[in-house]
Formats: sequence, structure tokens, C-alpha cells
Amino acid sequence: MKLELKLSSDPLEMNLAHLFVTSPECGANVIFDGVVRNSKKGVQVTHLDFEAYEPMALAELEKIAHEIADQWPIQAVFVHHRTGIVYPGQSAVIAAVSSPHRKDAFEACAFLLDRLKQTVPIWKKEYTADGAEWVTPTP
Amino acid sequence: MKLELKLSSDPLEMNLAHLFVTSPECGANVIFDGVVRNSKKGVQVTHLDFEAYEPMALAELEKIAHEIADQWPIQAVFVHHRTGIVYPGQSAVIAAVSSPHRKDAFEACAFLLDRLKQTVPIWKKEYTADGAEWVTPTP
Amino acid sequence: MENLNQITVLCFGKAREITQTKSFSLAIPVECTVGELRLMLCELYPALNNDLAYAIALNQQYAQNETMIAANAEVAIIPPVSGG
Amino acid sequence: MENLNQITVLCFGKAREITQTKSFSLAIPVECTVGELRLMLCELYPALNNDLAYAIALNQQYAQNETMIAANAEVAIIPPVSGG
Repeated sequence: MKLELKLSSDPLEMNLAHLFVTSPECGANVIFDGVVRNSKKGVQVTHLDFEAYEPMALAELEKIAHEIADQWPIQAVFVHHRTGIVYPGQSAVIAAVSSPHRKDAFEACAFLLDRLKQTVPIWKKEYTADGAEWVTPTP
Repeated sequence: MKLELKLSSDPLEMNLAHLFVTSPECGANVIFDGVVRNSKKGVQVTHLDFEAYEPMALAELEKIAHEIADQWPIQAVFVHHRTGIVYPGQSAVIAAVSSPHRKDAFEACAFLLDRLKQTVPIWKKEYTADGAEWVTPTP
Repeated sequence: MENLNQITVLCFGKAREITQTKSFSLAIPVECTVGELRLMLCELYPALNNDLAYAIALNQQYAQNETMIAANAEVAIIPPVSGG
Repeated sequence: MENLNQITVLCFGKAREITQTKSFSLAIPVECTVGELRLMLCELYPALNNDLAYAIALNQQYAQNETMIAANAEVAIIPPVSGG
């Protein structure tokens, strides 16, 4: 399995995900692009500020990639996650997987995001017209 | 719902999907990239040749987009599909949807591909070392 | 003498190879269903029915066997699709 | 006199704001579990326990309360994560 995991304060590039996971052995690439929304419960969001425990975040992402490879025939996993300030409409995370068949690729990419949100030590503080607060996971 | 549907004999561009579906109202873009594989059942594939009944293919894709919008809160649907000769490693189809939340986006994009393969009048002929034949759907 | 409608039949994929043409004209009875058209196509191109479970589209929509074919309809022979 | 280990505690997100530092040094008993460290942190920063259900990582791995903290361990306070 090929792995490309990165945290970055620079804007994310979709094409890197596409180029990394594409191979002529894999008929299906599924790419998730997580975009910062401009509102939450009707309140306008001005920006998010992401903080990460970088070495542990990369280690947890690698664990997730291995969990995926145990369950689906995935040949490449790509995750780039932003740190620092990210504005509405910008990508906070781009995750991609490739697999010979599409059902596996969809399931694996959805699982990757579920797990990322459960275990990877990254935090976001949300800045709105009402103030700022650390986002807590919704069950 | 925004719609962008196209059949094209030119190489597909991932960034167009990304740009089209991204909006600050939607936290989740899911993009499927269907790549031509270099082998089938151990036999080397040299290329595929796609043929489409273009006006009906676009009409069927539009029906699928409306089926999706009836089931999930999807704000944009993008499908670009190749026609003509496509080589292993190249994209035959790029499909993308955007939704406020990721579960909806994953489900809608997977459904889109399932339906595309059932109803949209596009055909591929597969050229291998053993000869050429029209691909028939696998149940 | 029976009234006839002139229709155009489009052929795609394997159907195009069986008929060896992308489209042909066909005179059909004024009252003719898709099912009756299938019988005519079967006589013209026996290989169509032997080799292929195809659908018929009328004016770019999938049609049922019971549907009546309108004058000037665009008819298409739709082999099993394999896009994506 | 009891033997002590010096550890570094990293603070992230809301924990960083509560402790008002990205990291601090702490002397803990040579035999000290994660659960015992939590009690010490609670005394140092009562708001940690009142406001936050946090995890503890040892050397960049999630740790259980029973786990013994090794000398020179990198300890981190991990508030509920919210990446993605």
C-alpha cells in the first residue's frame, strides 16, 4: 500500500490526491474534500483555526490506513489536512483511496473519514459573529 | 441543485469537478474517478473504446441527478464521461457531488455510479491481447 | 393498402455491429407497438435477438413493449449499457 | 525522599488555553500511572476536569489509566478531537 500523509498550513491541492492514488491497477479512486462551511446553526462562520499534535496525528493516520488495508483491497491512501486558519469555501482535508473496484473504494474512504474524526489529534476552533469556541465532536 | 453533465472525447480534468461542486454551504465533496484498468481476469487490456447515445445519456444522467436530490440534500452534481478511446490509467468518468454533510455525499455519489452503470446509454468495447469485445454488465 | 409510418432506428454498440449501420429507416404500421417493432427487427436481423438482450428507446427514453410508436419517433436499439 | 521523574506535558486546543501554555514540566513519582497523573493534573488545573473529557497520550499513543508512565515520556493532554 502506498501512503501519503501530510499536515500543512498551505492550501490543499486536489490534483495531488488524484495523481498520488491513480494507477492502472485500480479502477476506482474515491476522493473526499472537506470544505469549511460558512455557517453553523444559522450563525455565520468567519474562519476556523486548526491545531494538530503533528507527530501523533501522522501516526494515527497511518494506523487508520493499516486498518483500511486489513478490511479492503486498497492500494493507495492519501490524506492532506490543513493546519492554521482556513476560511469558508476552502478545503480543510482532502482524503483519497484507490482500489480495483468502486464499492471497496467508497467504503474505505467513508471509514477513513469516520476514523479520522474519532482518533486523529487535530482540533478546530470556530470563529463566528458570536465569538470563538473549540468544536466538540457531535456523536 | 447545480448540474454539470458532459460527454467528451478529451481527457477529463479532476479540478473542474472540484471547482464546480465546491461551495461554502457544503462541507462535503465526494468525487469518484473511474480509471481504466490495465488487465481483466489476468488478460492485458490495451484500451477501451467508449460509444454513447449522447442526448439520451445526458437525459438519463439528469434523471439520476433528480433521483439523488429526492433522497439526499445534494447541492451540486457533476458528471464528465469520456467517449472514444481511453487507455489504462486514464479516467473514463469523473463524478462529484456536494452536500452539507459527508454521509449524504458518500451515499449519493455511490448511488450515482450504481445508477449510471444501470441506465445511462454508454457502451465500452474492450481491446485485449485476446481480441476485442463489448463489455456486458456484471450483476 | 395499410398506412405506414417512416421511422429512423439508431443502432449503438454491439447492435451497430450486428446491423452494420449507425441508423436505418424503417416503414412500420401506423399502429405499431415497441413489442411489434421487436418482431420486425428480429426478422431483419436475427442476430439481434440471439446475441443481445436489448432495450428500445423512443425519443431518448426507455420504452415498454406495450408503448405505441408515434410517427417520426426517434427509435434506438440499446444494448446492455456498460458506462463508467 | 521519594524518587521523582521529570516529564514534559504537551497541551493542545482547549487544554492549552486552560493551562495557558503549550507545554510544562512536571515531577512525578517513579511509579506513576496515567490515572495518578490525571489526579495531579486535576489539582494543578481544576478546569481541566470540569470542562473537558480529555485523553492522555504517552509518546504519541493513546494511553489507558492503568499504564505506567516511563521516565522521559512525552505526555500529552488530548481534548476531544475535531479534525476533518
